[in-house]
Amino acid sequence: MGLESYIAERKQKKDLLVMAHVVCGYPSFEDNLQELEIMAEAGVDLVELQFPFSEPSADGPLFVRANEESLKSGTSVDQCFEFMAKVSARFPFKLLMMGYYNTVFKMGEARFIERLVQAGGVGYILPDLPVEEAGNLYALSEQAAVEPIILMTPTSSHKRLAQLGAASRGMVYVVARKGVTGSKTDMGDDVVALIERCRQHTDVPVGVGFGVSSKRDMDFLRGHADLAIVGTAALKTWEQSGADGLRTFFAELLA
Amino acid sequence: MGLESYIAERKQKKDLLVMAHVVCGYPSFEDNLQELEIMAEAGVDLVELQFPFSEPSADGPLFVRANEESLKSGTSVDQCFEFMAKVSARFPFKLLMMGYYNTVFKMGEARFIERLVQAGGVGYILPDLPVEEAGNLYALSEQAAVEPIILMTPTSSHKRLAQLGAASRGMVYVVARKGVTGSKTDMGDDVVALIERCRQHTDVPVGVGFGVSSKRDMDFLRGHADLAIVGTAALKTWEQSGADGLRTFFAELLA
Amino acid sequence: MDIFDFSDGREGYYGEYGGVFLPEILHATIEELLSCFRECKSDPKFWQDYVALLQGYSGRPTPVTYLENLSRELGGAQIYVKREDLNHTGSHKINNVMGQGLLCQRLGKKRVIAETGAGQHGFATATMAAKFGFECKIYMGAVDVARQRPNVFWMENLGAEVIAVEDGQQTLKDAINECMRDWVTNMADTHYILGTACGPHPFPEMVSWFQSIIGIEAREQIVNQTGRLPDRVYACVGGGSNAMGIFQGFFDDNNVELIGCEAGGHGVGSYMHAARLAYDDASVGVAQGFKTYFLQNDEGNMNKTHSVAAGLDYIGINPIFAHLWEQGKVRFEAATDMEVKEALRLTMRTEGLIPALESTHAFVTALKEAPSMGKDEIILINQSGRGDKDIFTIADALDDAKWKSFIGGKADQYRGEES
Amino acid sequence: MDIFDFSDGREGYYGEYGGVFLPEILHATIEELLSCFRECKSDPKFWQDYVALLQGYSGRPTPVTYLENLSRELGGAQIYVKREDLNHTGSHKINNVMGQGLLCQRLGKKRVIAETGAGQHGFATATMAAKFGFECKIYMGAVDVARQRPNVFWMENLGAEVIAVEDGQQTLKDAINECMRDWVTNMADTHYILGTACGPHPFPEMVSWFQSIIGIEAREQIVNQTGRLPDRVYACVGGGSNAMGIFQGFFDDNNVELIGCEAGGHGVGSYMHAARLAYDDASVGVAQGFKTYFLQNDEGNMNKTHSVAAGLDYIGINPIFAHLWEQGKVRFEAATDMEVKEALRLTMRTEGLIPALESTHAFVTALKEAPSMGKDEIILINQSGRGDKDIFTIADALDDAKWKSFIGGKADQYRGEES
Ligand SMILES: Cc1ncc(COP(=O)(O)O)c(C=O)c1O
Ligand SMILES: Cc1ncc(COP(=O)(O)O)c(C=O)c1O
Repeated sequence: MGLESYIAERKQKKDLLVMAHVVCGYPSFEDNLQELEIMAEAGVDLVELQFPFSEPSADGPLFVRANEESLKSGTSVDQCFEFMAKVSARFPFKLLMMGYYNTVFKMGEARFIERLVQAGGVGYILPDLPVEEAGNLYALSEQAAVEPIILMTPTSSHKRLAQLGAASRGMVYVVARKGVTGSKTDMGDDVVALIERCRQHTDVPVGVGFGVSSKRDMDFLRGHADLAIVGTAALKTWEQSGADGLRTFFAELLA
Repeated sequence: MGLESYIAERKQKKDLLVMAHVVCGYPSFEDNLQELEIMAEAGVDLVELQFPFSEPSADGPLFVRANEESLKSGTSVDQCFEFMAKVSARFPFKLLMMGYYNTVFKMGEARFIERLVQAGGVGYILPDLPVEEAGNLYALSEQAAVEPIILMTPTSSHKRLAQLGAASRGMVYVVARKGVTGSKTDMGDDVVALIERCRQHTDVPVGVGFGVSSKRDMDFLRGHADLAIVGTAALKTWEQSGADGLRTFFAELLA
Repeated sequence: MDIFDFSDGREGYYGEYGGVFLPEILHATIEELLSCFRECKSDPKFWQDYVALLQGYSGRPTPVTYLENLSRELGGAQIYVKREDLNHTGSHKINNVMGQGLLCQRLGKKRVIAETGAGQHGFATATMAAKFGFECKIYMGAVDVARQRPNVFWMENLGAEVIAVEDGQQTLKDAINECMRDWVTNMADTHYILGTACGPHPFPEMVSWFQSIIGIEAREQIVNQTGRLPDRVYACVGGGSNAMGIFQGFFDDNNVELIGCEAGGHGVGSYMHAARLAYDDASVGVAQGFKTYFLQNDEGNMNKTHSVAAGLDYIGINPIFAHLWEQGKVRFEAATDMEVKEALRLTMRTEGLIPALESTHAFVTALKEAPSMGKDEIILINQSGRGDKDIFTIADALDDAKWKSFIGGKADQYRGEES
Repeated sequence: MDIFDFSDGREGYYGEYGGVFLPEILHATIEELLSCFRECKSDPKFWQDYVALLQGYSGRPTPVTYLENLSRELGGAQIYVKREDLNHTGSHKINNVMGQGLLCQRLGKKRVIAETGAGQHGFATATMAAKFGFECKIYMGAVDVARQRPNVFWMENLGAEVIAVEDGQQTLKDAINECMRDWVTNMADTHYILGTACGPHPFPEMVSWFQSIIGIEAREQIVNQTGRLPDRVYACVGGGSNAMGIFQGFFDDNNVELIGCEAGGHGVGSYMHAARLAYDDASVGVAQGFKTYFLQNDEGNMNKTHSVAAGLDYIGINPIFAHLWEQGKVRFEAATDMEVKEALRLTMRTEGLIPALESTHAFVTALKEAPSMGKDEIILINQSGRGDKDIFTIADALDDAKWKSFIGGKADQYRGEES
């Protein structure tokens, strides 16, 4: 089942899905498994598995450190795919690969798609790969029925949104504000207007991310977005208060 | 009695006179007195009393330090003149003021000559006052019957020696070698030739200085020069071996 | 040859290198920058203003100096040096920075950010910001902050805020990442003054354009002084801006050989260097906004690099050079730290010049090749900067005992003041 | 006005100041120097060679920069700066040194000696010696060696021997004495490269002549840029060489006021300064080979002087200025250490310029006077050097905590290496 229909199916049961995020190998793959367990229990719908990269220039401080630490402890791309395979076999939610384009480029785009499919991933998010550069990869993806998740942003012009919308498949990722991951976003009229603007240019489901961290944000997004994307807030919770904390965090978020 | 006739008179008894040197107030005026006592005993004929100056640029390291220390301990021009008066009253040798022109300039040339005469000095050596700049001072000196001691050097041309010779009175000071006071001079044919060259341009007695430090130097100069001028060697001896050393030094020198 | 004519190829691409690989959020900013840059580039008045600014403020044109002594001692080619070290702030970096300052004014932005490695680009940017009245933040790897403190001191005193970047290797590439993070947040009022001919399009083209003033001057000067073109032109290559600057003067002269000199660090096989093309350790990748040869592992994560010269210690080569190298238009060589120390010593004593450690890499290669060239052949070296800024590094490198005891004394004095 | 026309007066005298007061042994050397200098001065080819050398090696002409921001902020006169800081080695000192290098070649001498205070003159001399292939010894007061270590480091690395002079106040004047002592010994093969327009004739004239290139350029530049002559020209005055250099461009322009800026140190009445003419503490004397105003006591011994700028910390004023001041042709003002720190901070932040502490004295006075002048009036400041060399002094003066902890860390590193 493709991503779009998966989302449609899940949305029949609840009005706002949740996509969560894990940096592979940080603090360790065992920790990752625990986190994912909690997410699954809480009913998370989608998870991005971030493949660590040495130059995570679109990430905020917490993820930067997570990327760095993970690489330092020896995390390899092989391990990430293995982990993805294991996770997709074990949990109900769907998986996206998240990372930087160099990881894909170095292994070769065709091989990447092949391995992604083998590991059970349904798509990928590559924040530093603009649509102009993605022609070949998108073509390969289409053949393999995995989805490239396109990002739409507050600075995108109508013209640009049209272009992005035309290429979008599976879902789009609406970046709620300028900046990198990790700081709080003031959810307000701006965000609603942005989502509306994006919807004018695409028919696929809309996820909203960057700074989503509380039940309040969820309530705010409900009715506007199809998915809420939760990244840093979960990792921060895990670091500060471990498994129990994370359990509470998702329980409250999804309450 | 003027300097020239004094030298002539002394030369009747010995063929090479000795001029010694003391830096006023270094190490102290008491030490100076002791040194002079020893010089007098040994039969020194002339003494330069150096008035300390803050910029003794024609002096070597030992005298530089002596100038500096003397000033540091508060030596004033008044004290130097007082000391000169006391010394000239007490000892048989004649006295020359030695120093830098600024000392003279600041008190006024006329006043300087007046005070020099009052203190019993018979002349002065101002190494940084060239003859071109000395017209007025020389005129005043002539009126007061004190002698400006002119320096002749190995680098002086014939023309220059003629000019210096024409201005010379009392005695000339032949600088045996290039450099500042304080290092050894190789007494040899060069020095003899220099003295000869100088004598062609003046009739006044010839003293030879810069590096004269031993009986050997004295023996070498005998027959060529009228005076041997001993500076640094004596001060060095005083510093290293005190009164006894100095007594031996002069005894050997004048033996 | 116009490498910046993209009408046949893809905009911003040099062969298969270059491009724009940035977060979508910067798309509009880059478009705005590109169109403003296109406007400037096609406006002769802009270039005139730019040249006038550099003449009045930075002392351009910088001269070409004949190294009579070294030429004689080596007994081969006649050696000439383009003196970018005489620029205000001490290197060629000021050219690019002043140009981008003018452009930033046109963009109507009031704040600038910049990464810096050796600190020269940060120093130049802080200076430009003071002159133009921009707010200024400089990102610098913590390791570089430590080894280039004098430049940090001046940046701060010029009114810039200097941020020591503690991520990654804490050097230039990490400072660039940090700049990107600032930029994706503040692009509305902020222009990113990239310091070298790297990064996403249009930076390689734009920085090269501003730096082309070096080559325009140098070609005319060397022809005036010697009556002919040089046989070889040498420049050090960090990101490649000073080299692009001087090489552009000679791209259409087929008999002029162009040699880029990279940081050989501890040498071939040491993996402690920053030689992307001269050695065999780099491969093509995409990072920091563009595609080129990077020193990276098989999975695309960047390797640790090293050079005695902080300004050459960069993981990627500029995309234009990646292309020109493959085309055989530019030769690449590397100079090791050891060779750099020797050449610096020689140049100081023989000619009274103190090239920056970066620039000394070009001297190494030139001095190595000069002896086997003919006496009627001509070499031109780009002295991209002066070595004053490197006093701590050079004193360390030359193991200067008096310097060390001076520093010890100073430290004691400061500690005394505290207590 | 030709102040160097001695046909009416005495050779080497400016009013009652100047002359030659040296040991007889140097008479021939000075004669030889004088006649060689007269030859050079009357040989148009010599001047051409000199200018060409400075253009090729030192980047002359240096520009005149308009300080738009400061002019606007102060709201008075329009402020322009002559940029001697852009010279090779970072100050105007290189002009004189290169000229004397050419002259030394003509004299056929193979060894040079020089005194230095701030170290700029020593740095320039060591550089020139490297370029000309002369043996080189630099005398520097021990106190100055301590406070200007970076310059000492470069001098040594350029191949010069640096002697720390431990006599007297261990500053500039003592270094001059020590040079004299060397010179009276080694004059046969040695030329003394005096660093400023002081000392015995022909040094004041000779150094002024070489430095006149500043004023020749500046006059033409300011007229080109503004269409008229400046109303006031400011220069700092240590020995007076940079000031003589720029002022000579305007001696014949009666409406241009010339202002010499001395080191006010701790201020009037502090006796911790080096203001010979601006304050009332100096009197006429004869020392260091010439007659002028010195800071001395009643008996003619020199007083202790002080300035935050080592290069201004000199006991005597050049004899030409002593005369021109009495004639009312040059006005003298002093800037205190405190004022210098403030003006430096302001100039860095507002214009991106880092004047040497010496040069900043001229900025102080100019910035003080500019606000009360008309917007249509023009000020020209001579920026004699750049402040890079002063990093230790400036960091101390500004009490920079990060700098101090950096130095502490460096010291620990060095101590660690030893053990
Ligand atoms: C003096 C100098 N030269 C060269 C470089 C290297 O940069 P690029 O290759 O862009 O000229 C730097 C970088 O900081 C530098 O400071
Ligand atoms: C930068 C600078 N300016 C000025 C001076 C003062 O010298 P002068 O008065 O001869 O120009 C010095 C002396 O070292 C200096 O280094």
